[in-house]
Amino acid sequence: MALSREQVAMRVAQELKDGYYVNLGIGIPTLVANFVPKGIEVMLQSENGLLGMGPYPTEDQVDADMINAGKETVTAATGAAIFNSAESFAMIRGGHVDLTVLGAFEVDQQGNIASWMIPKKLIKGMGGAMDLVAGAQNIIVTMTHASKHGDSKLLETCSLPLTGVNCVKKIVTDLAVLEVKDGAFYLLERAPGVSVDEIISKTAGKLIVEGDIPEMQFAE
Amino acid sequence: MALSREQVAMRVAQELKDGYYVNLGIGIPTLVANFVPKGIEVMLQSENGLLGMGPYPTEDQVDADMINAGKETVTAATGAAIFNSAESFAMIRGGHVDLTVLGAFEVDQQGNIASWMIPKKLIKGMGGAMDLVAGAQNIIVTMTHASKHGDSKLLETCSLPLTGVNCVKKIVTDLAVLEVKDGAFYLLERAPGVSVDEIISKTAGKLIVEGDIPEMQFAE
Amino acid sequence: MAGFDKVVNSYAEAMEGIKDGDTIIAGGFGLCGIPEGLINEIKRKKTQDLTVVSNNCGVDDFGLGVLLHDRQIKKIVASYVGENALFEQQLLDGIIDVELTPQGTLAEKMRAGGAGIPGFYTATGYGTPVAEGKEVKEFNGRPYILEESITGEFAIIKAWKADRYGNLVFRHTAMNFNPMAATAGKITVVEVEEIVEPGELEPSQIHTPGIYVNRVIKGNFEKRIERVTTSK
Amino acid sequence: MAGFDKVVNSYAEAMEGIKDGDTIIAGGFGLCGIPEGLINEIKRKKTQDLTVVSNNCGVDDFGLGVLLHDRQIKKIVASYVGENALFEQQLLDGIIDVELTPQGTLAEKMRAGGAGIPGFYTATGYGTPVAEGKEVKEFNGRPYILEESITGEFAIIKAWKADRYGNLVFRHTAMNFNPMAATAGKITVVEVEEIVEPGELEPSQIHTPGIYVNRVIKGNFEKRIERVTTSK
Repeated sequence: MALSREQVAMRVAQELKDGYYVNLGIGIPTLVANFVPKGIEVMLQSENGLLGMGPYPTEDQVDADMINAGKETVTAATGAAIFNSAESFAMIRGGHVDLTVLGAFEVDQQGNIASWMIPKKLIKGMGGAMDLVAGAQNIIVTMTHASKHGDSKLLETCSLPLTGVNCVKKIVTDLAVLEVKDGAFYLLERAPGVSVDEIISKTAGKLIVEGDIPEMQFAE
Repeated sequence: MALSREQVAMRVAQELKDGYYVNLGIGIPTLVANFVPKGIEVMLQSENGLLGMGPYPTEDQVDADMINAGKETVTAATGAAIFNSAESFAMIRGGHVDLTVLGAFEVDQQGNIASWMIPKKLIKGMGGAMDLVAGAQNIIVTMTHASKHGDSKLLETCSLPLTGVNCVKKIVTDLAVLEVKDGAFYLLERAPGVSVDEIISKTAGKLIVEGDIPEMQFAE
Repeated sequence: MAGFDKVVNSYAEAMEGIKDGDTIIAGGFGLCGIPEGLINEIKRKKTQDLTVVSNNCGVDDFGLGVLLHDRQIKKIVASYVGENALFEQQLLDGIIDVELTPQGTLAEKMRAGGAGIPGFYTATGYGTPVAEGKEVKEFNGRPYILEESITGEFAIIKAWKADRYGNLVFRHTAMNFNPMAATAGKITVVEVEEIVEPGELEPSQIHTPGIYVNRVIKGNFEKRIERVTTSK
Repeated sequence: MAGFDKVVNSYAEAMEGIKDGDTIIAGGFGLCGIPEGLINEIKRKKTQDLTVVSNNCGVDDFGLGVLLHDRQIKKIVASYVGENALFEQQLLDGIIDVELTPQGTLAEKMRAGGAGIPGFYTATGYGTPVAEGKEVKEFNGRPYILEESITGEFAIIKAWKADRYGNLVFRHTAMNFNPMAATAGKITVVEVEEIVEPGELEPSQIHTPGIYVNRVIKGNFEKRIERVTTSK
């Protein structure tokens, strides 16, 4: 069965390593923070200028001057640092963030990503997404494998305006975990109860299936 | 009679305006701080990262962590700001410093300046001088009009490796005040008791002398 | 105004000299850390044909969004304008021109503008619509695009505290774009919560040195929050 | 080392992994704000063929100058090397190579290295020996030269205080090149006067966020002064 949003976040959280500085995008990526494995510490970077983002504030802690990149009120964790936006993106562009998790409309087999614009429909702007995908050494994209209408989001070539090129290394969808390399999607894991055939049918780009594909494992 | 070092500094100080941010180079330029006219406030920028340089410390105020660009121990004036060297040169390169005063080996009639290197003799490095002359809107060069051997330092073309091009606007020497424009030195003032003929004889570059050249005025 | 005292006492004085067609660099991220009173003064003055450089354009009735009602903005350079329906309408109607710029590139363009760096290379946006018409150059085998710096006639800034010399300290994430924007204005005007005397701010803890600041005014801030999110 | 605790307890650990031929970016201006113990550890390890990027090269018997005695430095990138007779001699003898770089350009090259900006344009050095072999481009009618960023295998930094997460605060003008150098090392090692617990440093007053820092060690500093100048 397709994973829930929480389960996608749980699976992504398994990619975290102790001591990682992580930037989590809006949506499912934000949920990853709730599933950090035991014994592992990560520090969250928010691109408006906060390293060490804490939980949401209680009602009387709410402070208009303390927000995250999603413009939500947040707190600063113990040991946090706050800085200006040029410094924040120096950090991002310079490759100092260990992992970036973000959503997308489409990814293609070259590792290109489209996540910010649907011509004539959605022109809100790219925010920090282009900097994040250009700067991160390690990018995980989370999205549903296919649209509501059943159209695959893993394509041979992205159809929408790009956010970045040759940058996506790993994709966690509601159906599968895939690696992007050598111009193809490599199927690594499938969601519990989801067949390889279903993944094949919903992957428009070149998909490599080698050997038995294990089911994702979730801790109890 | 040729001006003393102090007199050159006094004459330069007449160029200061209230509210000026000023960078003073090593040597005669440093002395300018001693002659700031009454009723005028200036703030001294030191390119290692100090805006609002104060006087030298008393013996028990000496602090190894508080130095100026000449590596001398200094103090911070009231209202000073301290910052890193990239920020300091952003300030300089970005044209935020109102006036830069520095010494030179040679200046030529194009406003080129040579101040940092004498091939096979002196190769200490340019420090911040190239940034200062490229960034300042307003540069005054102080130097003796001619060398000890009588060779003019105001040339048609600099003979030494340059520090910057087309940047020097004004020169205060021990003999004269000159403006550099349209490919020539314009004589503005002469030191008390120094004849125009002497200045002509000690200026190798193209010198324009228009009308009566007044003597420099020094307040009592 | 003698010496380095940059405090002005009226918004009229604070924004004196702004004129039709000017480029205004504004600090702030969303509604956080925005110079509320300076924006309102621009609205009051009805200055037209402005180019506004700011990460966002406020919301319909707050922040830079208030300049949309009288169509004061001709062009905006921003990274994200998604919170503003009026903006989107004016964009579709062709009343306003928008240059969408990645957030980090925008921050760096402002910094470069203030720092006398006319252009820099970045991988951000390479291969995307952002790269169109821009020079591409390879460094160590990777392609980068040339981005040019931004400066403006005015920078409008929100800080927490200023001393009379214009040294600034920002509070929490209300810092955001303000320090870079402050360097990129020909005239930089700062609206603050508190004005202190020179010497009260620790020199090495000043975020923006006064050399970048021309005018300081004490404001009153609503500090509207876009998304109040709380935990129990 | 678990989580974000970056404190190490020996100089050997602090400089572990440095090898012949490495590029070392060093903070400090003259003898002010230099990582004395880290430099001495490099001397002790006798690492050879180093490229050192630092505004200055210390003096004959202190700071980076101590690395000259055993000819550990192959090349130095600096803006001013005038305080060091041994350096000048090795330069004349062809033992050491020097790339003189304007001070502001050097600071910006380090910052760019850390910030993922491979190159930037500056007017500094145009028309001088510094511009030789460099690309020239006009912006608004003025010529600028292209300068490339600098990174190194190691950055060695002196800070005043660090918390265990590697967040740094510098003291007075001992800040100088340290913050930029800290961003430009693949491994950044910081020698500090005091180590504090996370949370003790005010977040918005941290000069260098811990993300740039890999190792922190508490040092003892002589803090030699190059020119003691006093007034009565």
